[in-house]
Amino acid sequence: MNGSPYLLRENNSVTVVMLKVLAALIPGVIAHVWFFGPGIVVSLLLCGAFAIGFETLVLLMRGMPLKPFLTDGSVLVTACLLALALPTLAPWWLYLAGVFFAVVVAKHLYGGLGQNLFNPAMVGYAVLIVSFPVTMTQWAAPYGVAHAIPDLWEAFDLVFAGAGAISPDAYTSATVLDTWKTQVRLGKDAADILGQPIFGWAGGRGQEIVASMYLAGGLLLVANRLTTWHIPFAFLAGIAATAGALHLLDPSRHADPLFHLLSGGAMLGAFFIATDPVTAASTPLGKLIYASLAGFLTVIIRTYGGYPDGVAFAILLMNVAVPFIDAYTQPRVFGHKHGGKRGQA
Amino acid sequence: MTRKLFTFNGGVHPEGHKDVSNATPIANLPLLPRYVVPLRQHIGTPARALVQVGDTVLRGQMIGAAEGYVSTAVHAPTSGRVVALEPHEVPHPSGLADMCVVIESDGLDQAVEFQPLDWRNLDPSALRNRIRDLGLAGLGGAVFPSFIKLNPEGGGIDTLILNGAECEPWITCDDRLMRERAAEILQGVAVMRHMLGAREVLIGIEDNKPEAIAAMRAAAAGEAEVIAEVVSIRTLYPTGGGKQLTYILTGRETPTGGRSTDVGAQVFNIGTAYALYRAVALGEPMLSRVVTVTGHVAAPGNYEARLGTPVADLLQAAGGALPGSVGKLVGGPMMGFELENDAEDNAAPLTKAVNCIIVKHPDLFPAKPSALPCIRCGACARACPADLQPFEMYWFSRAKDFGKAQSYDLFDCIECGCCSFVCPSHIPLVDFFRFAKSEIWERERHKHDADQARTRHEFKDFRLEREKKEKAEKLAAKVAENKARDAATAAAIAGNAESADPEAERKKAILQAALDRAKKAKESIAPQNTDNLSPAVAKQIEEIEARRTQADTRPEHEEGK
Amino acid sequence: MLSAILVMAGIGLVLGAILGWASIKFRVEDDPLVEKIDAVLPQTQCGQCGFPGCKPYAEAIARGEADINKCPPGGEEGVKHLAELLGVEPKPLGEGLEPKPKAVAVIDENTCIGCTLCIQACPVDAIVGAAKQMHVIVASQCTGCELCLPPCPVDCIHMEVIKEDVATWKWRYPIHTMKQVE
Amino acid sequence: MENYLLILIATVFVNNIVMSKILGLCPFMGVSRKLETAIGMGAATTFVLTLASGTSYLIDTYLLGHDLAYLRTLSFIVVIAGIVGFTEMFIKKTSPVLFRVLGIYLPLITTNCAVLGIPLLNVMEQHNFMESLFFGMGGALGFTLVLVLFAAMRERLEAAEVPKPFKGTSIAMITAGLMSLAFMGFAGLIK
Repeated sequence: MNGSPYLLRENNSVTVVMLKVLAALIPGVIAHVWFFGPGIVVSLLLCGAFAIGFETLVLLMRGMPLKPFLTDGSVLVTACLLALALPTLAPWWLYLAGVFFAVVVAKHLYGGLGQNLFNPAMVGYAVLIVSFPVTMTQWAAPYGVAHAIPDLWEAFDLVFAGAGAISPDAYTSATVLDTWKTQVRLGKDAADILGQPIFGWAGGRGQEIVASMYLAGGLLLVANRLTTWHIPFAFLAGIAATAGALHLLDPSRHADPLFHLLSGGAMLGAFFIATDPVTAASTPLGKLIYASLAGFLTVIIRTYGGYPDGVAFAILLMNVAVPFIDAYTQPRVFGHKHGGKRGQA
Repeated sequence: MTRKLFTFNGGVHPEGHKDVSNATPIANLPLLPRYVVPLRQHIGTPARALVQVGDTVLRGQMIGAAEGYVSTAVHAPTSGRVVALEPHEVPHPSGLADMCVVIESDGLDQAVEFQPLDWRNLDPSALRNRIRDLGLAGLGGAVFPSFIKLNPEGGGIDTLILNGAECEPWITCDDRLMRERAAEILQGVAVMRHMLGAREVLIGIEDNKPEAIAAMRAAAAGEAEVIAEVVSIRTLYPTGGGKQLTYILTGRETPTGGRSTDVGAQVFNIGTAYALYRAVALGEPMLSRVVTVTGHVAAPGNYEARLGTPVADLLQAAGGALPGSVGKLVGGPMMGFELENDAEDNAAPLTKAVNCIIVKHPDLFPAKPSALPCIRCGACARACPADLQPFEMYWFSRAKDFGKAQSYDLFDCIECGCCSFVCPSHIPLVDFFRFAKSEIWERERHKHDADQARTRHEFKDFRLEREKKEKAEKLAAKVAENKARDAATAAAIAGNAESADPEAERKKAILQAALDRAKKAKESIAPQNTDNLSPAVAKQIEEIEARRTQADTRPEHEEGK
Repeated sequence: MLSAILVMAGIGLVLGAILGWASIKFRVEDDPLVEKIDAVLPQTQCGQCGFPGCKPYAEAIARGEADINKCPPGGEEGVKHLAELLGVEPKPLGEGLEPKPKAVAVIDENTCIGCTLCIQACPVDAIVGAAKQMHVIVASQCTGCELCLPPCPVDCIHMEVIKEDVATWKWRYPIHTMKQVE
Repeated sequence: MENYLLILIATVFVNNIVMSKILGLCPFMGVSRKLETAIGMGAATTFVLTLASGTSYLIDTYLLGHDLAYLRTLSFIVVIAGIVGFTEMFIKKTSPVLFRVLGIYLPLITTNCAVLGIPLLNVMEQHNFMESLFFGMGGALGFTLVLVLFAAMRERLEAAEVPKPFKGTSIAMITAGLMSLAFMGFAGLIK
């Protein structure tokens, strides 16, 4: 039996939504290639292929139809976000392990699309950084800092055959967040640290432009109503406010807010990861609480924690809190006096 | 146009398709040979049939009377003979049959005499009862008996709202009615205002119907008695929802579980006002309504048809369904339902609730793509005019966790379909909510039944206990009596020295006493009132007795085999 | 050694005193669990659970003597409710206890001999009639427990499944292309 | 004052008793089916743990000392059992509903390893009386925090289309593991 309505909005499907999200990532990817070489293309392709492979495998094992779930595009979004969050030019098994935890553990053990509680890409990332901290901190260095930038074929070679004779030092470096943290703890002066070439003008050489491109793509998403403004705004505001407060307290030990906004995964997280509707808070107030706390935690973990970037852990931590936040921030229903708590039978 | 209007959250803009059917005037249907009048055409208890098979009826004759409070009457659409009183196919999402009176027309179309009502001077309660007996029910689709809504309930209603929004796509029956019969509608409004004692009259019409707005404004200007303001409201589905329209026009939110009268407003459909005019000014019961027949038909338009007209005849009037059509919708595409029976000769009748028939075609209504899981994108929540979180309600309805679904205010859902319309996963959200609601209602019925059963069971236990006690007391009395007698017997036996076994003697005596008592009891149970019966009754009793003996003996025969 | 014993005894004494005081101060009368369980049971009084009615079954559950999956009229739904109420895992209905569609008993007027045996058997007094008068079952009060079937000497009572009509009709679980939750 | 605040932050987030020390898993898995119950359990545990931390400190310092240190575990268990018994009666009186939903887990606070673990950790880390109290309270608040968040997650999880082999406790364990992974983000925050 099929009830009303018998009309559907046109050009509206999960696939369309996911493809638009992927399209919004393109400027950032181009900037990445421009500054860091074609390594990112290799990781995107690898993650994409592994993700589709795992998705197909699990769907077959679960006896679910392949076509609707492979064409919904969600697994590609997960794969791309993971690829963009991981260092490029890392060994292939790193991507394989990351995608496995993202797609199989974080997504399909929970029942697949729409059922997961944790952001799959971030689970993949967190598992890797906890398990392979060294590999996960060797990032491709940008033009002008690196001694050599591998071209596409060299990049494939590095990923599959390993560095071999070339020392990784030739083409990798620590990220600016990592460098900043290490050197501040060594007691170096802030101005000296920021003077190094890798720091660029705000968020790290190349990184700052890539982040700006993510910002541009993200704003397009918001303009196209694929996500609401609440989460990106609150996430960035949370970062800016926390970083700003720390910077005001002690500028010699704490970088300015702009540095925090443009470095690491802040922009990618704000517009593409924290906004994953399945794992993010869903009520307007809940989104603001969820994202601003995630922004706050990002800066706290970056500043005081043991890991260089805090975006992934901050988002995972707030994923834990999402069902609770949602249950207590229900908007007022038409004709009711109060909003607030729902969901208790 | 200085009135401050309010906007509810959410809402959607489905394509209107109003121009398909709103260009031609309302047409009348010819007299048909056969009408099927369901006894349940309104919300509440179905009407009680007043006719039997074989009766002849006249047009406008009441054939079903209101039963209970929330109910209203139904009438014969033409003169003729009642040929059936049976469950018949009706327009209902279930496709189940319901009790209908089937009338075969005699072709004369003779009517009973209609008595116009002196509504200004009639006692309000008497007037309402007359309106009930004239069968008025809301024509917007909810078909709530109008006489109940016309009760001022102590005079708290200051605003009378006329719903001419007609926000559903495709439907144009109210549009045409307002264009063509604005003056009559306003006379009906005058009666409503008088009955409710409302201070203000607001007529809300969506701005995609400029002709109707103009016609109603012109009529309102000419109507000195009712100072009605015709308000043009922004086209946005579902402005025509009672709660939504009340909010748009007055800014008052109908409380959850309540009615608009709780905030001093009463909402009627334009068509109901017109029907009220017919009822009051002409004394005519609700015999017909305007219905839009549109979609994939030869001559889409609006038709004034008698209630009970089979759908097949309605389609016939509209030139018939064009080739390639698949299925028919009753009501609009957002809130209507599909007729189970897709046959060309669909005999389901037009009822007071049916405002539109849409013949579907795959080009007009593409098949729904298969659903994907919910990704919690929140599009439904942003589209919901009731500010609900449909994806949460769906999450728990799907898992049949109805308690939790209900805690997300499932029952504030008006089933407008906005959420399903915008869902990128194409989930039939409203179907899940209807499913959850009907499960919860059934559960409540079961709970009610269980509570009743518990009370009855407890009462039975109590009764048995009491009877046992009474019996015990009687027994105790008897035992005492017997003891006394035993003592006497014993004494007698003691006197008789030959008795070898006094104990056996005593038992025998007790047995004899018991037999005597049983005999006496049997006599007293025998029917006492057979003495002065009429021969007919006596014969009947004999027959029953004979039947019983037959039944009585049957199992024994069987056992004997 | 002695000090150890003294310390433990001291702790024990002090705690004992506090607990003793608390047990008087925070005394609670009997627990209302039976009522709560009884409220969940469907009250058919059919005895399929092996107890002579819903209340005795509720009492047995409350005492922990009966399992929660013995009530077919309540169905899986009822078991789930009980499990939730008692904070235990739900389980499937017991062996041979299949839920049946809801039905009411109907007496065949032609066969009934008016023996009143069914009236005595009916747990909710839903049968009216007197000795040697034809009996009638009040459908709205019948719980469908089938207890009146065995005592009838002429087998004139049968069960009729309640058909759904326009008023009691329910929307079905929507056809969903994805897998349904088990 | 700052010291106490750091203890609280450390025990609630960084060294969360469940997520980082993996203690108290029994009630964590058992009483997290419903949000309401989890909040009640959290409150009861907080009450018991704070009281137990203080009392056990006093007993350890003034009664046992060095000579009777071998009685530590034994006497702590006795004290905890006493406090739990008291709490049980208190809740039964004040909130029969909570008493019923907590069910077996209320007396089982006694065997909640977190409740014994924290007083023992107090002794090991040589906290003074106030520190012990805050350590106990922080640990309990951390327990309550993750229990409540976990319960909210499980309520949503209950209706998810989890593959059959992972339904119920298994997916709950996986979720707890992923929560623990997320809490690793706090590592190194406070030493």
